[in-house]
Amino acid sequence: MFTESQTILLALVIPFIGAFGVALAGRWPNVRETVTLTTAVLLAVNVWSLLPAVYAGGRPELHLVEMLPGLSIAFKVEPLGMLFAALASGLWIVNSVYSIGYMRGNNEQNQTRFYTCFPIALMAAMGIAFSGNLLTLFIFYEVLTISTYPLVAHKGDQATIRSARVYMGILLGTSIGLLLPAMIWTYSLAGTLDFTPGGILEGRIAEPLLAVLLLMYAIGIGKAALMPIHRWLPAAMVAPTPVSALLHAVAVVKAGVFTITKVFVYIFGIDFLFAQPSHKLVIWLACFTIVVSSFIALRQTNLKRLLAYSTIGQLSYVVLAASILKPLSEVGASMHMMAHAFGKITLFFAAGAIYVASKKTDITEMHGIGRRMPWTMAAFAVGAVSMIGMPPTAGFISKWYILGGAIQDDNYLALATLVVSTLLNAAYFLPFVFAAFLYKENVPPKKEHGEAPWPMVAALTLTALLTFGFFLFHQPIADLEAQILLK
Amino acid sequence: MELLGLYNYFVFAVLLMVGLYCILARTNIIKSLIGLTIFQGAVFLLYISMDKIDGGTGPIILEGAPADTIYANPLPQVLILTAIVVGISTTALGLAVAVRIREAYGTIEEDEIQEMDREQ
Amino acid sequence: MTLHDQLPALLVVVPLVTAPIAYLLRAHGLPWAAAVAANVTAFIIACALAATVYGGETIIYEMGGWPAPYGIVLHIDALSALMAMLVTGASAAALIFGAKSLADEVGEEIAPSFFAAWILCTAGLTGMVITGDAFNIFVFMEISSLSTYILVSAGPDRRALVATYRYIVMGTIGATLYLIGVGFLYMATGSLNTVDIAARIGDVTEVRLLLVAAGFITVGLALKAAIFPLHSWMPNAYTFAPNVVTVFIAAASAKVSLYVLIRIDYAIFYKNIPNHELQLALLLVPMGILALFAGSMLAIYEKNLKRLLAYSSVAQVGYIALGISMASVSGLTAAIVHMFNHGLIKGGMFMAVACLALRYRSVNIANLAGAGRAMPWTMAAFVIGGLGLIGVPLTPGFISKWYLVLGALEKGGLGAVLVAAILLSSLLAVIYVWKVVEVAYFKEPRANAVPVEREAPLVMLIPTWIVVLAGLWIAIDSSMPVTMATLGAETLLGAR
Amino acid sequence: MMTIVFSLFLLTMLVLVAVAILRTENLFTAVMLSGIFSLLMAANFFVLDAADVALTEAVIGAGISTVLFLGALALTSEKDRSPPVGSWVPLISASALGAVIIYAVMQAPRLGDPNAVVHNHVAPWYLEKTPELIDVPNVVTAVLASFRGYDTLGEVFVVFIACMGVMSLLGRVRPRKDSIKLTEYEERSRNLRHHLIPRIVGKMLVPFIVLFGLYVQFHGDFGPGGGFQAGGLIAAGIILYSLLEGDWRGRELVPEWFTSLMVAMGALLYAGVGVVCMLKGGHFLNYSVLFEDPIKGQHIGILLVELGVGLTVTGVMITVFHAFARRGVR
Repeated sequence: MFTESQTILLALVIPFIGAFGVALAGRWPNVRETVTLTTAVLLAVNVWSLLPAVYAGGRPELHLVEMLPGLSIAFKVEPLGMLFAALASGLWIVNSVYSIGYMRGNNEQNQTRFYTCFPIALMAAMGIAFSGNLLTLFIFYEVLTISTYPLVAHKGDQATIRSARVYMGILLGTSIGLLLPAMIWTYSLAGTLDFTPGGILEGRIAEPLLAVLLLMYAIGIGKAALMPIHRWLPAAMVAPTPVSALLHAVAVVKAGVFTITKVFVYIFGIDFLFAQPSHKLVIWLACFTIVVSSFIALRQTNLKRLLAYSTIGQLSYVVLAASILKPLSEVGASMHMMAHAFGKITLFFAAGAIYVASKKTDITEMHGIGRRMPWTMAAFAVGAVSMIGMPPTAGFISKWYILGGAIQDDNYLALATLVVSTLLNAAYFLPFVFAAFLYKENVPPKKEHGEAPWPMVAALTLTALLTFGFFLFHQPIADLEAQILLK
Repeated sequence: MELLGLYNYFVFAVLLMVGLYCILARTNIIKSLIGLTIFQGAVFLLYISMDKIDGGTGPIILEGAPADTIYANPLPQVLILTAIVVGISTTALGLAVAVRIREAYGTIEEDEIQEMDREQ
Repeated sequence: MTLHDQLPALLVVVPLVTAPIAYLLRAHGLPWAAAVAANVTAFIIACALAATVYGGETIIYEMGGWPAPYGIVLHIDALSALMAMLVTGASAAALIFGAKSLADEVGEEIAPSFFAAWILCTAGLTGMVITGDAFNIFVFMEISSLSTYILVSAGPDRRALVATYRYIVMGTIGATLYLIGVGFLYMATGSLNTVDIAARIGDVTEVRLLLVAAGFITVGLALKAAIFPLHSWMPNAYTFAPNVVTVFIAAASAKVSLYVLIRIDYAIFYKNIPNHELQLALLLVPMGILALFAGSMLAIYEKNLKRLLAYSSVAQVGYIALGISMASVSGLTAAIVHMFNHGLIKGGMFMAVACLALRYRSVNIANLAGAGRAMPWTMAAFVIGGLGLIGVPLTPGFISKWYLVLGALEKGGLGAVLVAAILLSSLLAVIYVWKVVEVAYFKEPRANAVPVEREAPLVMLIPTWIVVLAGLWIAIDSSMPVTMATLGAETLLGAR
Repeated sequence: MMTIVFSLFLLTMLVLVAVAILRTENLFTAVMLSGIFSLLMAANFFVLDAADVALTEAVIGAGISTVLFLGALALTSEKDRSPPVGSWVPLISASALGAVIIYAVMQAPRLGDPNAVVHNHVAPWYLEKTPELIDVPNVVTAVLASFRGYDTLGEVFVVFIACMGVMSLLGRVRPRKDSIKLTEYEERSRNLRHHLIPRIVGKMLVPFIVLFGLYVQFHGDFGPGGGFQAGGLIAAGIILYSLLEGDWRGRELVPEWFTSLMVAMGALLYAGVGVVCMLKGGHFLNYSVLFEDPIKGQHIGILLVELGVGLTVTGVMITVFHAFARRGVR
């Protein structure tokens, strides 16, 4: 129906128009929600229509406008971005259904602002996924930060605003303070910022400056939540749960690790970077983050904060996988982006469902809740198993690839970290799941409740199924992602 | 004699210093404005000192004047004619503002005005 | 001569001739209409000139038909055309924007002189931009300064008078220092035409005269451009001037002094005083860095929205000063592009502030609670401007920051310090912009406050959004200002 | 030799007067001293062969400026209450300024050096070409009105703006609540009317001053003088009349609408001449195209623009004076 480049453009235009439509329809909630859902479906159909071409090895391009001499806003779809875009746009449909249940079930204020900012954030995610050069990626990266700020600050009370300030401050601060100069530095070295298979920096920069540049990227891409700049993610948990679920488990955080992977693969170049000793720095940082975040998660009692720290650790899996710089691990990185997305969105959906039904946020109060909400807690258990990395869930597959990469590299630190963190993940998820199903209710709810509204239950069931589905049908995705290693 | 030939410029420097000091150190607005006229007057002296030539006369070429008459340089004079007019314009505007300040605050001492603004 | 040949002169002559006519018009609204007509015409002329010099040509127009260096010539190249567009565009936009708000703030009796002064302010600024004569710059500087004093003094608060007085004193000192510098230059070279001075200055042996001339000119212009720590006159002048006047002077007037600074330092001194590059850097780098931090910190602690933006201008001028100090094509390009972009950004933001002030009758940040809901379009314009100050991509601030960092990176070790300073101060900008955003969007209005329900009128909103959209357009396709700025920078550095 | 001694004396006096201005606490004294300062400055300019500038400085610096200061003093206060010791900033800035200037001028050519660069580049061209191209004896007038006529146009607008500024600041007459009665108003604005001798002598002077002003205006091509000086002189005459007869009589003689018209028309006349030059196919302010004979064109052009200058300056000075004077009686 449309040419490929038109499809790329539509991936940006559809959510943009959707946002306008939502704003205009603000007075009639039913119309507004219809607009949201329609936009989500249209976007997903549009994005998925690119899949066959990319799978077949095509790389659709779109050159929009020359922003600075020699630097354009340009798009080029490659497997990594295709995966990210397909993932985010697909889950948006599920998430929209869930949101409707959540926002209405909770009687939230300012729903129109909420539903207006959401498509903008999705547009930014699409822009990041399809970007053809680092400049374009950076632009949409910042759009994503700014468009999610109103979502995080949604509640508007003092504590929320303070958290939102942390969120905004860290993300803008790292990106402008480190990522932007790193990018300009790269440009002044290479004269281009295009994502090129094999990288653009080979032979243009040497140690120790390379170490500086690498760290500027690793830390400057704050959305990847490497320690010590992870604090924005727990802070973002003040947002309504649909935001945490789609944005702070999928779109925003994945944008971060996606950017890191893109920079390693297409800016530095895997082979070039592997020859440099300083790439170990990122490995150490990622290992440190995985272990420390797991320990912090152990001590959390607020369910959403626990999930946030779990996310921090899981993101570092992706960074670790990407920075091992072996073919298997690069594929593993992209696989884990997807696997984690299915699992974590399920967990957040469940957390939100529990909140809407029982108004509980603290896991010490949730003993026995599995009896009241069997569907929800079953889905939660599936997500938790996937986080730990046990079969038959998605987490197992991706962890398998990452382990393979670590073995290829004889990287014992990475191996040890993976083993330790698996144990720790089990240590903070499993007791809670057991308590929810087996213990007696310790804190009676304020009023009797069963499951959350049906759209929410449907959504979380679907994502839990996807977590299984990925385990069974991951091969095509692995094939697709293997293409990123071709020069 | 060499230094005497630069006497004009030294006076220029001193007037400039007196003028600037008067502007910055005095809190009285009218006094500062007088300082401003001294400051500008000093610059007139700098320019006009440049136009003089030994044995010369004003740059008015009358018929029948001997061909070897030396005339002073007309350009600095033209510049300063305009600068004088700028000076009086600035002064007039400054004085008008001073009058309005007096009407609004009851004083033309800057420190007192500052005090009143802080209280507000 | 065809009309096209006369355009350079008409750029100044049209406003000059209109001003006395506007002064004589006593009917309601007519002086404003005359001002709009003159400024729009001037803007069209500026655009036509820009189109003519876009390829890198230079137009020389001999006033009175006398050739340089004996007569005064107008000298128009890409750089001056860009600045002329900024000045006339800002002026025309602010006037149209102010149709309603000015009638509100400026009394009927002083309207003729107010609008005549406004026209002459444009004429003075464009005159400074396009002239090729060092003394003529002084004359037009005085035209613009004196008329700005009138505009500022029309502010409704009595503190406007004190602000005007300080502005007069500092402005006159600045102009006089400039005049002394020109005097020394004349003493050393015997000429006033900038091109001629540049040609003759190489033979001058009295280095002290040149050095001090450069010093006086630079400091005098820095005073007029409000480069920290010579900015003391500026925050109050911006704060207490009528809101629409602030739009104009914040967007255009300090920029023109910076333009003259660039022009004279690079066209005349750069190649002809040994180590001038170093001297310029020694003066401007500390001033610029201090400006970045002092301006941002003062803005963070400021409670009055207009003064907050004024302090932010102090910081933003710091960026321009840093760009100028770099003495490289990318540094100068950054400085010039940022002059243009900052004009757009600040103009748009002060327009939004004027809209807020119209409805809220206050520019205290604390009183603006709930503005995000009551005036969504106005606040959206403000936020986009604020993002521009931070330098977020898709705003014009990003383009300038890009070139600034690029220029700094060429400087090696010192460059890293500059990059750090530039980016750190961008982050400070996040704080002061977000301070306003949080109050406007997330704070509930005080119980005893008069509720504001209405958006600003369309006559104000539309120009505001035209400026905002122009900024966004520049941010996405920056080729127009960047091409002209690069041309200008290359010409100044002698690379062309 | 005599001139050198005289000039050294004048310069030293200048410094002394400036220091005295700084030290005095009575503003009235300071203003009178600044009048003296301007007169000394004018004398200096005369010694330095700059008759035009000397005349201007005497009329505008010593005359009008002093009157304006006095007018402002009457409306504010006569005492400078600045604290005797301020911060160190002014002292340091002033000293630094002086030191830098002295550092620089050590390389300046000595006074009157015929080999100085300024005398050997552009200036000789003016002296040489003026008789040929413009043919007026006073080269200053030629440069002022033609070679650098664009600057002078700018100056006219500067005074025009000053006039508008003063009018917009002081022109709005807001009568107080306890509005004074007409008789009292006359009483207060009678000024020097009851001093018979100054009044008679002064009044006799007025026509001569105005006449001299007109002479300076139209004789500017031949001798020192021109629009600026003439404007200042004529205005001084009217101001003297107002001082003697009372401000309102002065305004009766030259009403406000008339001075406003003069101000605007003078500026318009100057710019208009330039526009006519453009319409006739020349550059802006190129008077040569006004007539077939370029020299005649230059003559007429200079005459007209000088007239414009004179009109504006006269109008401005009178308007500004009246604005201050009228503010007093409100």
